[in-house]
Amino acid sequence: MIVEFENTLNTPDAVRAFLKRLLDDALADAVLTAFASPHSPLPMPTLMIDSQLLDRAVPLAPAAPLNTARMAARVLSKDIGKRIAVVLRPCEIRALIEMEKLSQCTLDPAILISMDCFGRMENDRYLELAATQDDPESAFYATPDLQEAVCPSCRACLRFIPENVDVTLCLAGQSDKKGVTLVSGSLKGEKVLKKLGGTSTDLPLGRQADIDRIMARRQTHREEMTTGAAARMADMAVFQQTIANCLNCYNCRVACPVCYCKECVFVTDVFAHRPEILMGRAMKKGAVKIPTDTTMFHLTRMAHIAHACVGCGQCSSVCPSSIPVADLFITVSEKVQEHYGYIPGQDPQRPWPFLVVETDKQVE
Amino acid sequence: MEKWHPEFFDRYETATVFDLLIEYLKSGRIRVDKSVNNVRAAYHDPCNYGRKSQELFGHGYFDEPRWVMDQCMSDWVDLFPSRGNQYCCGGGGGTLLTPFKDERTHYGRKKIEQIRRTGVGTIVVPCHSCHGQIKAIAAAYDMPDLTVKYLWEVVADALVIDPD
Amino acid sequence: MEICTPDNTTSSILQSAPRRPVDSPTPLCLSCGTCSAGCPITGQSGFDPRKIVQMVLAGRDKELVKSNLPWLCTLCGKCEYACPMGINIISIIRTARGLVDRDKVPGQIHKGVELGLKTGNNLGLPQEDFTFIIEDVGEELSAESGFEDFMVPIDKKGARMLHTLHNKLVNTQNEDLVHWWKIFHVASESWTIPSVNWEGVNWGLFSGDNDAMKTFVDRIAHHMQALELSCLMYPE
Amino acid sequence: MEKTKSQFLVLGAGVGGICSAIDLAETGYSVTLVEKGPRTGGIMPQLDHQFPDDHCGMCRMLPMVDREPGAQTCLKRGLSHPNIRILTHTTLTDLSGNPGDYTAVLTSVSRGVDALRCTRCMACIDVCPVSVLDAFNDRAGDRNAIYQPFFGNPEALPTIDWDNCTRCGECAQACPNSAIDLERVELTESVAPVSGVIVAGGNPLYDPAVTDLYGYGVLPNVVTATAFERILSGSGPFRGQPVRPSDGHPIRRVAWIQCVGSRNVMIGAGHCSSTCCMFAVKEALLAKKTLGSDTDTTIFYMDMRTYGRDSQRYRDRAEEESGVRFIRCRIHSVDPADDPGDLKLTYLDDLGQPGEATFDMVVLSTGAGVQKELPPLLADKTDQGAVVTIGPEAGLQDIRETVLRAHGAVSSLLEKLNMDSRAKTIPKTGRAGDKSVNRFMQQPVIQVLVLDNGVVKAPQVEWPAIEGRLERSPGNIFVNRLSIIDGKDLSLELETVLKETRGNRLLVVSNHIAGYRATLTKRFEEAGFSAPLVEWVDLNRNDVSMGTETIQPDAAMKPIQVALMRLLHKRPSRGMAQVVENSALVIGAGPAGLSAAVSLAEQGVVVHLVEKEISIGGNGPRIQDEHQRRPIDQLIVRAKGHPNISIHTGATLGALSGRPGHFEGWVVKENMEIPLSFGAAIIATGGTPAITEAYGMGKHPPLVSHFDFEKKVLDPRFAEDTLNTVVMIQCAGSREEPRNYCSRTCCVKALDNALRVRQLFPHARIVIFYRDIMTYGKSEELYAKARTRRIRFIPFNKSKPPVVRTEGDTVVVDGFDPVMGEAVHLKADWVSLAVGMVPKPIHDLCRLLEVPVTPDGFVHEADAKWRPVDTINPGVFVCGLAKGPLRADEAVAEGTAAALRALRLLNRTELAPQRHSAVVRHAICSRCYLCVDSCPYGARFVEPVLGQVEVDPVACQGCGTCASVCPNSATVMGENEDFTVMNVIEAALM
Amino acid sequence: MATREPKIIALVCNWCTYTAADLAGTSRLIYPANVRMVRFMCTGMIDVKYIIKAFLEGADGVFVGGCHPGDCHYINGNVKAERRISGLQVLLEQFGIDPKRFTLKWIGASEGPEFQRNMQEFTRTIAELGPQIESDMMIL
Repeated sequence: MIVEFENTLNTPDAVRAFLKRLLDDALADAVLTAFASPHSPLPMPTLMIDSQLLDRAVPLAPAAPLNTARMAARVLSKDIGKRIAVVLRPCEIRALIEMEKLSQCTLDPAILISMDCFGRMENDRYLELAATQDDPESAFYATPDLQEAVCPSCRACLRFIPENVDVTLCLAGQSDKKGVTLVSGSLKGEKVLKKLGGTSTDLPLGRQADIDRIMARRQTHREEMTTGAAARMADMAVFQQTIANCLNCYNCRVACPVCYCKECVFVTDVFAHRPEILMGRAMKKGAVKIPTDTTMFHLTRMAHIAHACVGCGQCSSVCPSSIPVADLFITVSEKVQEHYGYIPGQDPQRPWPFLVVETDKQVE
Repeated sequence: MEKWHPEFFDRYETATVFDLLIEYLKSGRIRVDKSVNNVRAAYHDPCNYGRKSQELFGHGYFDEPRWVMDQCMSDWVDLFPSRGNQYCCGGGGGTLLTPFKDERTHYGRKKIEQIRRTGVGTIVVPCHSCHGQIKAIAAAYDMPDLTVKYLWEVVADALVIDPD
Repeated sequence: MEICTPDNTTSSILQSAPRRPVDSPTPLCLSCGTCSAGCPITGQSGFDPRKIVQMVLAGRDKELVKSNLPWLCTLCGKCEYACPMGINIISIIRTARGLVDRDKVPGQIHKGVELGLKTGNNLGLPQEDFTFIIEDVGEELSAESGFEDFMVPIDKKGARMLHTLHNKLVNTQNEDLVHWWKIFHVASESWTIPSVNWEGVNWGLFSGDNDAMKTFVDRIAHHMQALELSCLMYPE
Repeated sequence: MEKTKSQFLVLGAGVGGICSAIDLAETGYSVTLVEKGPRTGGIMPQLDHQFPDDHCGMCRMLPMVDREPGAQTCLKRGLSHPNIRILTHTTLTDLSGNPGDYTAVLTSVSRGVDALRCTRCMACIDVCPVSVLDAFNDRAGDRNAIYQPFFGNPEALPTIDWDNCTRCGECAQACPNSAIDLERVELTESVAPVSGVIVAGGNPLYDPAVTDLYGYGVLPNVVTATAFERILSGSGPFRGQPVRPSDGHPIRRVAWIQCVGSRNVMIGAGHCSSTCCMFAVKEALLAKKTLGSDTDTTIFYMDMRTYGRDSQRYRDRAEEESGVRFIRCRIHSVDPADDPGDLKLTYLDDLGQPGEATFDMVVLSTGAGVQKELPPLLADKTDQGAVVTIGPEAGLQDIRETVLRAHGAVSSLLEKLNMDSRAKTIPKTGRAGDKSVNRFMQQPVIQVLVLDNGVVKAPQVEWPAIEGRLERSPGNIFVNRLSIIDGKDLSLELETVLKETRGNRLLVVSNHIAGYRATLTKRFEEAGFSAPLVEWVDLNRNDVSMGTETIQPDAAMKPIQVALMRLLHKRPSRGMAQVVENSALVIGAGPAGLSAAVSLAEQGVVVHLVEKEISIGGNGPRIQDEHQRRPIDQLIVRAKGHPNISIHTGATLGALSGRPGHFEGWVVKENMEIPLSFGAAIIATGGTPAITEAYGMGKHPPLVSHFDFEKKVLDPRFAEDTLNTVVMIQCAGSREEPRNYCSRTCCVKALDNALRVRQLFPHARIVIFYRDIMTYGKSEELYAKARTRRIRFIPFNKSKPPVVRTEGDTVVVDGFDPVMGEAVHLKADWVSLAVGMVPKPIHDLCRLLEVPVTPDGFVHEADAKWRPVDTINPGVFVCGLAKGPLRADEAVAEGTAAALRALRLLNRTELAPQRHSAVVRHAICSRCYLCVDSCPYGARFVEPVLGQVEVDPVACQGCGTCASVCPNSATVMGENEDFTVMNVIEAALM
Repeated sequence: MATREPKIIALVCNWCTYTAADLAGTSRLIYPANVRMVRFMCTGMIDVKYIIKAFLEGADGVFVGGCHPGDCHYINGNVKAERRISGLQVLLEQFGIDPKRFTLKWIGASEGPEFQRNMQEFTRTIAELGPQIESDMMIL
């Protein structure tokens, strides 16, 4: 079902109106979306029940200091009988779907809402924007140049149209930047749209052309990125250089929405080497850098989740040493995902690829 | 004989061709020179002396003819299969006297195959039916050069005749 | 014990065919096919030992006796040799041959038997012709060096050994008569050939004619007695 | 008699012997396993592949818990169990005394090689001039008169074959350590008290050399089935590159001749050998796999006896998917073909037409040979109940049957001796004694024992260099060097070191340790170093020394470092021991269930016997043959009167929780819920006749199932009617999809029925249409009997079954008799259909018990061959029709077997967690449950309140799949924790 | 450094490949000495970390040997390992580690000669590829 909503308001307001209606009409018990607090313009994921507060929600703000999927997973870690509308970027939706496969959350109570995504800016860039613009959401949305200022992984993202969501907020192709076209992607979403009482319509006219245009640009960016990244890990020696400044802070893995471990193995006793082991290594090599296992960490993390990487780029954004972790990750995971024929977030029913055992190879 | 004249065996001695040949050879009543029979030959067990004798009388004449062969042939081989599982020449059981020539010839292919596999030019038999049948099938299967000899014939051929 | 057959009739062949001397139970054919697999003429003109056994077991004697099947067999016994159940296949076939009307016995077998019964040899060769042939071949042999004093001992009373002859040697393959004669001569054996009833082949065996077989055997016994011989050389 | 010292003698170390020895050992008794030959394993080490999964799997017979890597691995290499003493080259020469207290005299023949001096350099074998046909390869290869009888065991000793040894002395001369003694010595020892004896003598195979039909021994390309498997084997005479023995040509065409030495009254073998059909199918598939899928494989058979539950599908797959040819004709003899080495077979095809085919090799499916008589020594005592034989009366058995019989023999032996099942020594493999536990708990201090073995041909090592490096290694390491040769000079010094050491872990490093290991292990145990606290480095091992004479310190240090790393990380087992309830739940009170219940109850186990029906006995009371029914009637009486058995009829299992050793659940009976707790459960839910519509069953009154027909025949009124023709059709609705299995009982029932009809109606026409008559084993005699009683047997193929139609009121059966080559049309008074058996519906029950079900609805056992009554749930066992079709007497036997397996669990008072089982570290577990899904044993479950992953330490087999899917090592494997392994890898790459 | 002997580590399962190695040993089928064997209960327990670790510790080749599919002592640990390892192969290739350096083979307990063959072949392959770039500071 396709509904044109509040075509008199400008788009961000129309979206806010939509979210409000969800609460007001009791279509959802809560809304999880980006919210700019009075203390900072930087939006933070916020669970909202009071519809009035939604005025300060910035669901379309081109910023995401956190991958909201992880936060959403907390709210959705079990079904407590409340319907929660979560507004996420497509990459976050994908991550959330992967999370559900890992029993980290249940999507039964969730109404998944996502939008055609033009990317997010790095935090400092967004703060700059917010400092100069009253309505950074609308400004970003209306200014193609600003859309080029998003972070590298967003610029290289090819999956910016939502998949597996209940409601899509169509932003691409809306030339007048008024209102928002809502598209249901499930029965659940259709029910919501019906209750909103809108009339069924068509997709915005220029949408496909807009998507194609963005896609073409991003493909160029992506090629550049993967070529560059591949050169940075062409062999182990080069790779060592690439990650030479890594501090083993593990921020990348904390920021990663699919790195779901409660505690990373690299901070457990597995890598808390006893002095005799460290001494032994030092004896063997003549010297040993501490913290140890830096290469080990990056390779292992890739081995663990490359097949599930959604390409959100948070890992790069949080790296204090400016290592292009996401570039590397996106490049490697492209190959691994191709190998397994596995696309994260695409099919909620599909288990993690290495768990699949072909039945003909089992004992009868 | 056993059936109709059980007393016969008390009154008379009996001897098979093998018994006789072996008796003559072992006792020295005849002497043989095996170099006379200097072609490579094979020995064929007739059903009656071999398998069927084994079945009816508990003794098949397998070793006896082979002993005789050893005495008077310089080079001879066994067919395969041999002895108890030997193939019939195809002329036994009176079939030589029936009009079923085609069947008989067809039967004989097994014997021919056996002989061909050994590569011999002479086949030695101690049976008239086998002698006749093997000659017939040798002709039918394009082996005109195959010599068929009686066992006693090769003995007779190798006989050492004292000048006096 | 009455042997019943699967199709509710009894088989006289099965009842009269002698059992094999080996310890075989009542005809227990699993129709496994060993006999037929081993028989060189299986499939020729419908021949199939297993089928013959099964026909008899089914009491279908007449069908068997009427057919050519019993006469295609060489009675070689290879089938029995491997039969895991010890079926008396050869006896069954011979018995079936014996049930054929004598005038329907194919080929020369029965004629030979009749001639043999009448004339003492299966060729029906008169006695004069026989002695002529034998003596003639004997004379030829005496021309060879070492055999100068050779003579065929016909009806020699008191000799040690009776030597009967296969009719084909007398008939067409005279040259093969001499092998034994040579051996006897060199071995200085005392032997003889009867002038009558010299036939060495008992075709009664082939035709399934037990009465004829007995007559032939009787004649041998008679020779032994009449010629005061002490040793029978089994026909070749 | 002091029960804790009960020991048993097992004679014969083939599959049956090993299995019963392990059963006894795991039930807590000590066992002396006596084998006349040079090695254990019977025929199994010769075979690499078993139906139905085409793999060996013999190791699955080993206890699934308590394993030390290296201690127990491949049973082909030999058996090692702390409760089992193995004596090869040994025979029982006397047995005196009474049941429960025998004295046995054992006589062993020396091997001619000193175990301590021999360095396994095999120089002796190289120089031996004698060459004999190798029995291990079933004459398909040669070996010397001194040889290594064990398969791939680097520590196994060469042995002199006294029968073939010429005493030429070459070997003794070649031996650098004078380890060879050419005098054959017999040693006698007496063993007492022996509680009981199990005789597992095995079955000799028929020797085809006694017949000239197949040319065996003359034509080199004619081999036995065993030899053919050796030819295909990587450890066989061609080392996995099989070629035709006569000329080394590739093997492209292979034929199997079935029933060689079986089903042949002429050689006194009226029986069917039961195993050869499946063996041949398996070999044909193996040949395709090894030699190429286009290999021509043809099996010549009489009846393809695929009577096992999975056999028919296996055969069909072989035929339909792999293209194995099946020809129903017994082969007369093997002839050479025109090309040298080729072999020709003539046969009749399914239509009775003659055929001829040429092969590269002919394989003889040799069956059972003449069974050895039990020596009078033992035969005298079988009546006393304490000398039990493993089913020689049944003839040759496949693995599954042998294993079942072994379980059954042990069960009946224990039952007869009335052993109190809980008074025994619990096996203590790898389980730490008190002192060991303490040592485990301490910071690792490593005592290195360098055992410098002075024998020649052991690798020479520069010990001081190694010692120096060890001492410089980080960590607390102490090194002592002891010189050993012939075991001398070892005792005192070793004692001192072990007594005075500050070490709490031992590392043994030697240049030659084989032969000493057992003695040393015992000494270490006594000094408080249990097996897990000790690591061994034998520098004489091939993979270390690589055959070199001198080992450089660098090379030697690699394995030493690895062992050190492993020792540093040794940890005690974690988790609490769990109490085991000495009680069992038996579900189903048919023949199998009753048998299991009675057997358990007799051994002191409290049994809850739950039966859905209102009376017990299952199909038992419906068995018409009194002789077959009597044992089941007796079981009913015994079960009803047994103080240890409580019977719940009209009841089902309602719910279940808990784990092996302690389950809780309730039984639902007339809306009542009776709570129960028990240590193990046995599924014996049985089966029922199948319903089929095949041949128009149900449409015409004269068309009845053979069960109904049996009832009619036994009805006295039946004889009063007139009867002309009875037609029986076998495999109605079975042995084809969807019910593609043989029900095993129908052929015998048809034959019984036919013979009964024959008795009543001497002139009736009785015709049986069959696909394959499945009279395996001794029941073949029944078939033979029927064949002599004027019963006509007509074979048909699945694709061309007989047709049943009506002509007015009469039923007519049309078929084709390929033997006679003619069509048959039979007006039948009765048509009896062999409808087969199906299991009772068990899906719900199996879900409760966490046990998988086969597509046909049978319970899936843990391993079809090696663990036939176990399920993958270690607390649940299965027997009888629930698992697959079988006869009532077989069900009773399976019941006893299942009881024994349950007893192995119930016999323990508690279950200690295994050192190798997985442990979850809840604090860091993210609860993604990937481990739960990936556990092949269902040993993990989610605790419902907190959502924590719990491991059932009994069900867990220590495979580590869970640990490898866990990204953050929240689940860890006993000693194979990630840091251990990674440090070991690091050490290995030094 | 370039001419050093290749370092090869074989991670093998206790039940099949290790037994095959022993069989090769007792059959005196010599395989190259630079193979170091580490035994596991099952290939199913081989964690990706172990393989990464091996390469980082300077292994030039990593050989994983397990039971044939269907023959796993633990039902299907081997095929699960295969699935996991195949992905790792792709991953490591991105870092210049030739997939040929990292192989998984099924070697049954009775396949001593097969074990020897595999070891020889693998060693040859690794020798042809030359040493993997090694850094003393690899543990970085």
